[in-house]
Amino acid sequence: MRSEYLPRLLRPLLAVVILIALWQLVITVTGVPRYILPAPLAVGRALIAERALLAHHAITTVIEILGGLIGGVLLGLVTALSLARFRPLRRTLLPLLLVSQAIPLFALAPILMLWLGYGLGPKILMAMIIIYFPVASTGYDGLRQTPQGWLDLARTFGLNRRQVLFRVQLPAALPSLASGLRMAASAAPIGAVIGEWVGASRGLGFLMLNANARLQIDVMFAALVVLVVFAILLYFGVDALLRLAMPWHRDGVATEY
Amino acid sequence: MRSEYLPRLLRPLLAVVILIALWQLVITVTGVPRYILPAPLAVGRALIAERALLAHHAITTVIEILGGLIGGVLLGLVTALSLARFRPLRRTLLPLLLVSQAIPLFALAPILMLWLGYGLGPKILMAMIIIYFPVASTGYDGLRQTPQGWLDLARTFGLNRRQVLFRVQLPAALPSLASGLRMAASAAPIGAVIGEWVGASRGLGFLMLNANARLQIDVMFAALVVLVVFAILLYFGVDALLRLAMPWHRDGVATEY
Amino acid sequence: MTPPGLHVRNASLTFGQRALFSKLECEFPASSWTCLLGRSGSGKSSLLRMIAGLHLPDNHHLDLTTSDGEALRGRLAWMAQQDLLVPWERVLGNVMLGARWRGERSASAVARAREMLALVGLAERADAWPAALSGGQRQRVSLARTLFEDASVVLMDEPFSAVDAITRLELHELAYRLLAERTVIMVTHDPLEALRLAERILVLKGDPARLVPLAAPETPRPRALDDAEVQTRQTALVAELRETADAQ
Amino acid sequence: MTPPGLHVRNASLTFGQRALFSKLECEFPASSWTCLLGRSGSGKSSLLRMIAGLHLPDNHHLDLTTSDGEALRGRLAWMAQQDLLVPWERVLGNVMLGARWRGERSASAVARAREMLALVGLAERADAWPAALSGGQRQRVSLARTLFEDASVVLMDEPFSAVDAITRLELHELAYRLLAERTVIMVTHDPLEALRLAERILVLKGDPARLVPLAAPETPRPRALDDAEVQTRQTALVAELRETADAQ
Amino acid sequence: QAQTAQETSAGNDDLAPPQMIPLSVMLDWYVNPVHAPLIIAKQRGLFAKRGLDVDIQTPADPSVPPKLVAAGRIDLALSYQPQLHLQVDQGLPIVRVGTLIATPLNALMVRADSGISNLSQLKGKKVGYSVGGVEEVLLGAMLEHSGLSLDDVEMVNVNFSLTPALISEKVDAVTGAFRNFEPAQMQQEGVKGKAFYIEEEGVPTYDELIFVANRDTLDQHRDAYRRFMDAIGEATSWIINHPDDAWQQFIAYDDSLDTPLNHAAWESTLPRFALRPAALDAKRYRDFEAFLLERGAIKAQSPVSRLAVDLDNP
Ligand SMILES: Nc1ncnc2c1ncn2[C@@H]1O[C@H](COP(=O)(O)OP(=O)(O)OP(=O)(O)O)[C@@H](O)[C@H]1O
Ligand SMILES: Nc1ncnc2c1ncn2[C@@H]1O[C@H](COP(=O)(O)OP(=O)(O)OP(=O)(O)O)[C@@H](O)[C@H]1O
Ligand SMILES: [Mg+2]
Ligand SMILES: [Mg+2]
Repeated sequence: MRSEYLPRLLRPLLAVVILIALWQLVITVTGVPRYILPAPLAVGRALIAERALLAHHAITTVIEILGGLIGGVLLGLVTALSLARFRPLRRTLLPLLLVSQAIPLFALAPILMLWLGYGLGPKILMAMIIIYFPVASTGYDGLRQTPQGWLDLARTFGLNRRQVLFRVQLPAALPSLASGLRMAASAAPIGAVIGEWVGASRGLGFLMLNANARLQIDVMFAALVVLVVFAILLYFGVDALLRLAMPWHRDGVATEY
Repeated sequence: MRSEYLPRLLRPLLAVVILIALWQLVITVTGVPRYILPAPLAVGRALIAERALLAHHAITTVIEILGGLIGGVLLGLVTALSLARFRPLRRTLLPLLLVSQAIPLFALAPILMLWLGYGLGPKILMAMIIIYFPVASTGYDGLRQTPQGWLDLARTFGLNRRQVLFRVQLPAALPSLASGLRMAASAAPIGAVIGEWVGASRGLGFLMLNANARLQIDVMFAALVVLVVFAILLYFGVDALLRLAMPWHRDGVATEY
Repeated sequence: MTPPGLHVRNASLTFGQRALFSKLECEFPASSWTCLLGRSGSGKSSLLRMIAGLHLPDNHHLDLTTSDGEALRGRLAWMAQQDLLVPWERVLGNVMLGARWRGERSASAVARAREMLALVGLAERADAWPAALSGGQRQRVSLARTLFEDASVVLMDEPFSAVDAITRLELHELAYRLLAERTVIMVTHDPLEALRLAERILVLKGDPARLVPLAAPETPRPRALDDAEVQTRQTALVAELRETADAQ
Repeated sequence: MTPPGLHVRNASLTFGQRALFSKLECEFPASSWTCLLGRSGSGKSSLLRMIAGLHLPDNHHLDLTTSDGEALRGRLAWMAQQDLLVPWERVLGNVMLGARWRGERSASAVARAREMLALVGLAERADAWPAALSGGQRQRVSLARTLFEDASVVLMDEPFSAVDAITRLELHELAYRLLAERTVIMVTHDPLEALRLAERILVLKGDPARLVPLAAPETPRPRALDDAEVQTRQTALVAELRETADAQ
Repeated sequence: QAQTAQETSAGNDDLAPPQMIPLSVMLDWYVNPVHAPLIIAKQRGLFAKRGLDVDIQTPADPSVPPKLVAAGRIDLALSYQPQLHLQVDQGLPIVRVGTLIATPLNALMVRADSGISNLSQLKGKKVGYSVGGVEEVLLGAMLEHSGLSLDDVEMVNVNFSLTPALISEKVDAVTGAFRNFEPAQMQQEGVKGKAFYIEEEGVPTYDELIFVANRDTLDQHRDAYRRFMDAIGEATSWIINHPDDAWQQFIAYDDSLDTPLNHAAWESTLPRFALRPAALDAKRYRDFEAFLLERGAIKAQSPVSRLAVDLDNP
């Protein structure tokens, strides 16, 4: 905290600089041609030149990401809570969830598109499916590891199962759930983009496919940069929110050793 | 445990039955044409008729999955340990990791192919990239939440940072890491398949795309079924291994309430 | 709301091959204060958990009847051997945790929680996180939480083990005052503590263990430490405990 | 390996606005047994942590010199107020945790650990998981672990608080025997315990706190509970502690 | 195969085993009937006979093979003429060295029961396509030919699901359908389709499938490529002469090719193969380049010599 404030912001900047340097290095060393991996400068130019285009498509993608994130997190939470609440459900429902994860989206995509059309719906659904599992999985893992003492206490307090679930197990599962939420946040943009590949007329994923087909690789990478920035912002945004939601939670303690 | 043994195996079977019934129901109700979603029976027939073909391609995929799983888990662990060990690294490295997650693999595909060619390499790499993040992320989250008391104890025992990391923080992070490993296991098959989409001449992903391109949707779904079975087996296999690795860890406690 | 008496029958507990106790029977009269003593590991905490209706990992059985025939659930407060503070509530929230968790929201609850906190001497720490408390402070918050419940049957497992001698004496007075007329069962390791507070003393001893009743002083409670009767009985009690030790 | 004496200077601890103590100074002679008493929350555990060189979440400072000028690291054992058993090692593994974690693998270590476990009366539980122990048993494992370290400076934070009166007396003898000639600092809440074991008694009192030395009996240790000197000094010690209470 | 190897060595004077030249060729997409000449040439040992060791690879994304050629990773790739113009315009050092299919296969499909008999009826409709880079340009030209503009329709990327999207009526038309394949596919699903051939709707005609090679290393490989095209030519003739035998040899390459749909597509693909794969129709390239430039799809006009070469007339 204290006067570290500047370095805190500087480090991610440093990361960006390192990344760009690495990128340039790869190009210089391997001589990979620019239609496969454009130079950072070319991408920078495309970012500026095509900012209107990028913004136009980015708006769609942002809506899809946020929709998918909210939907996926809610659905994941509901699943985790149901699994924790209804024990007999577990062995039946869990394999079904795994199936939902193990099916490559591209196989589902045409089906979803045909049912839901080519609007925002299926893309949000795709993002949801991707986000859903880390949330459900870590949430469930967190919920079933509540220390027995608190459950005992809850019992003597006369709580019913529902109250135990929401007031005891859920807060106790927060640190574990947070892990899943952070992961979900960084996966959300990819979910939306995959949705767009399968059928869309707008969005960064669409733009990338299009630019790729037209060999405007600089534009494609510019879209990629925007996407990556979203993912990073989302990750740190969710991280910050989680810190707010868990003010008691000291972390990074281990590194104080 | 005890005499529940049978129901334990019956429940997942029930899940399969439910799944197939659901599948047939969807077809009957929505009348979705068979070139989009074939009937379970047709897929069953394809599974039997094409068993040699499926087995042929499945072997490749299994190798990719296992390679990706081992590589991804190792790399993820190394990342988590490095992040936990070298605090200043965190703000610099973490965004880089996120970048690795946020880049849609298809954008990287030509680059990888250019460097690694068409062999098993790039597919294993793809599976690794997919598996890597849940392991690194939950591992790191687990490592940085080691209860302070144990760290203090370790300090008075005269341990060095390395010993603390491996003997204290790592076992303490196991429950959290387990969460990530389970997730990684269920994602591994998808990783391999995505790798195969990037360019392959063997493997279930190749078979699926190929069958899809030829509208042999029943074969595609047969391959999908094989893939899903892998994912489920892998998940429960990893789960069983984790239980063995954490004999002290009572779980499902919450449900005893 | 007169507190019920409890009648425990057929209390049995087995871990693996080892029977800790079997077919214990005992009576806890309404509005009485019983102290339960015994060697470490003799099964005191387990017995308390069983009376509270809590789960144990292995074979256990207990028949409980209340003197008024009503169920115990909802009239019981249990203070565990560990403090069981939840890290996501501040100290005040932890004191009124029962009310919070049950979803009872009222200004009077907050006031009551503050009052309890003041009684255990932690009024100023109301807004601290539990992680910022010392061991004895945590135990006092846990005590405040148990008193806050205002239950008619109170089970306490070594409630004063982590506080200093003086605070302990003060808390004795406090507990006596607030729990007068309740049916109290308290596990303790300190014979003097038992002799200060108990109307009835039970010692869990033997293998498998039996409950041996011991005479408590008849003088009004809380008894002074230099109460003559306390002093004399102490020797008897220690002897009784020691005898267990030798038997084991 | 003669144990070093410790000299603490400029010990200061502040949490937020509140100075718990500042510029404390005190001496712990080589091979002496010092008991540290004080009200709950007065900072005993924190002072012990600081001497052990452990991190505290807020502003703190302490200058420590050893009588032999060598660093303390590697010659110190610390027993925390919580038992700090790790759930992934069985009881035996927890006793020899220091050796395990440092990677010292030897048959003699196992034998030693079993011996320590037997000394605290838990030989049969060697293969149990810590989760299957009672509170007092956990504390005894923690004590066994501390004794196993065989360190020349031993810091113990309420090491006997969770065990019954008889076991406590036995453990006093044990600790006295195994820690003879070591430099021991022990936090305790029990004035009698301090009077049984201490060569020097320090009371942490006041706000901000000072360390008040108190005369310990001169008789050989461990002193009997009915030792006349113990009895007389107890009154003085309790009075001293109580005085702090009123000041607070 | 052993026999052909013997033939080659017999033609050589010295007794050393023949120097086989390795050649890697990447298809545009998974193996299907349009690739018949390649497959048959391989099956019948026509490459080996000419001292070529051809390795056939398949990508999952048609935009990748030309890039790999440009990067020198593979020797030859199958691509499409319209894409070639864009790629050269973007500076990829690739050039057309042969033709596999010498007419457009691209068609705009509607359902026969949609009542659309004229492209002007597409006004306000949804048109599905699979991103390839030039769909908008081609569709724009076709629409303007019928008095509409791109703004009159809604274009939706349906990514390789052209037939399902059309059959299920999620879109009213699809462009980028292959006339030898999609109609058969629709037929198989019991839906009759109607195709509009794009060269009849205002788009200059072009070569659908072409072989591209790296321009910078062309001279080193010219001889091998020439032999390669020779083999393709021989295979094509043989296929046309013996369509049924050819089908048998084709499905023998990979069991999974033996499907009714492929068989139907096989029939309609036969007439489309270029009989003289190496021959270059320079006008097509000049005209299409001009067309793309006029429609703003490329930045500058490249001379035909940069786009395509006739291996036999350097
Ligand atoms: N992180 C923290 N932030 C603020 N105050 C703290 C923090 N940690 C400890 N304290 C306060 O510091 C004081 C000293 O704590 P410490 O644990 O040293 O007490 P103690 O003397 O060991 O008490 P006890 O006998 O109850 O164990 C307590 O009043 C406690 O509330
Ligand atoms: N899960 C378990 N498996 C096996 N044995 C157990 C388990 N839990 C507790 N025990 C044993 O049961 C006995 C009783 O435990 P309990 O906690 O009731 O003792 P206690 O009388 O409260 O002891 P203390 O005074 O030390 O708190 C102990 O010997 C303990 O080792
Ligand atoms: Mg107990
Ligand atoms: Mg303390």
